[in-house]
Amino acid sequence: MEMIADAISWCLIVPGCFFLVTGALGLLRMPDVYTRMHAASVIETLGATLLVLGLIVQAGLTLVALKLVFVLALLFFFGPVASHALAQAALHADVKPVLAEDRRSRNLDSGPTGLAGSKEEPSP
Amino acid sequence: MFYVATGAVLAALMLAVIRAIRGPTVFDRVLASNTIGTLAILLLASYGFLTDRPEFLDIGLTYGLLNLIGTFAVLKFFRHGDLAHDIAEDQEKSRWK
Amino acid sequence: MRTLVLAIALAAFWLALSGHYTPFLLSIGILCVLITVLVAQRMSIVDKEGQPIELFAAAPAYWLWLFIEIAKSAWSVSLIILDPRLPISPTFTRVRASQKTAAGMATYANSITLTPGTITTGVTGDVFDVHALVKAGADDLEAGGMDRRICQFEGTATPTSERKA
Amino acid sequence: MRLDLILRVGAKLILPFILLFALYVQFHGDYGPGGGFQAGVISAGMVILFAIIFGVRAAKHVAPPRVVEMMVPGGVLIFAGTGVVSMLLGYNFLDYTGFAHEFLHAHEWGILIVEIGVLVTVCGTMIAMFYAFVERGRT
Repeated sequence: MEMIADAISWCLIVPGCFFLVTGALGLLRMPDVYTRMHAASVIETLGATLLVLGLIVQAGLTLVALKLVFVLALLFFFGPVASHALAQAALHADVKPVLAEDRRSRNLDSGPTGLAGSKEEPSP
Repeated sequence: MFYVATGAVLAALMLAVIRAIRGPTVFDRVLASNTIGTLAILLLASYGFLTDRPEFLDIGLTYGLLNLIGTFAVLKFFRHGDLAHDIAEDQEKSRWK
Repeated sequence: MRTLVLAIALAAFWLALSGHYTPFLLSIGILCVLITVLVAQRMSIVDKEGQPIELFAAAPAYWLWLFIEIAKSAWSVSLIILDPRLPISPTFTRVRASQKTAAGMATYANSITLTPGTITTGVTGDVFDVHALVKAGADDLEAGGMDRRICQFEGTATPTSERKA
Repeated sequence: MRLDLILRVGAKLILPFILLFALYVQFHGDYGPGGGFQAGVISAGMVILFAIIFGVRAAKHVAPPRVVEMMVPGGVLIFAGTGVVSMLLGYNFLDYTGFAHEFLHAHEWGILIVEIGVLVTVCGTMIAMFYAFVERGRT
């Protein structure tokens, strides 16, 4: 029984570690802050999840496992909120993104608009 | 196995620290410090298992919460210049209500 | 009603954290839940957005789907990072969210951000500004598969154009 | 639409849980890491997060500066008052033995009250500092 749990943990933790290191490597390699955010989100989502799931398998059905679930929930609900705030602040501060294509002026007239949103020029 | 996890987290942590030191803009540094926070939670979790003291998870949760609040505070400071800035008031004045 | 749900959720949170079920700590727990609910009501954050109880039933299936999406896109982003040529083509785009509730829209925006390769950078009304690491990611979002999935999760299966801000 | 949607929904979801977590840390100091100081910092962090996202005006409505300023000496009073009460009961300052018949039980209660004093002071100080900091250079 313990061997099965160990095997499952290994299968979760090793890929988790792979994604952690890859994401951190991406943090170094990417050219600007927006693309780096994509690399960081690999760490925050898949890397962290796999690692924590592996630890949960090791913890078994205990309160420790529940606390690990809370850690995961914290990362999943508020990682994106923080990334969003960061991207917004960077755009606001006029940090120019490296872009291959800018489709922000894309026409969104797939239906009558109830809001001013699509009529505006793209935000800076 | 916990050694592997701890080692990988430490390696990732090191790379993130390099980004925090080099990061050309302040937002790169905030991003790096946010990532360091995430990795620190994972480090606390796996180190807690390594030493068989799961109370480390409480510290991890605390650290995660404070990391989140700190990130928001820093971002708001750099975006608006002061922390007292009232986003609600600002948006009522702006174009979309 | 929402207050009750919040109180139950908080009590469960306390029980899960505590791990020591002595009468003394349990009574303190009840007291703490009461304090927290009172403070939350004073902050007037107990409402449809803060406690989207309508979404709870559909959540597990949605999370499973989202996790598979995250795994797929994390894998492709990892491949890009490890590729020596670093084949990125960063793209800014805008997508329209057809969810009706604020909680549904926040779910959509956060799902976009959670999926590696795409980040919601701004919300204007019901239009999201999205930064994608590669053009293909932007194309996928514009196709609207995720939008439809979240509408289904939210219970508004037919995307409508009529919505309030 | 008031406020950024994502920040607003996220904050509404997490704020109650932060406060409950702070109280958990407060009352489980005997079993794990924790105690009055950490709990005070986390609960003050909750108010600060609220102020950052919903504006300082809203935060001052929830935690009025007058109350916050009363919390700082109030916590010290609880702390010192516990000590004085223990002296009045004929023991040393902050010697809790007099609070109940049983030694361990008395200490549990004594430490609990003192920790609440620490929580109130730390929380009040942090929020007061935050208010003072954000109002620097303003009228």
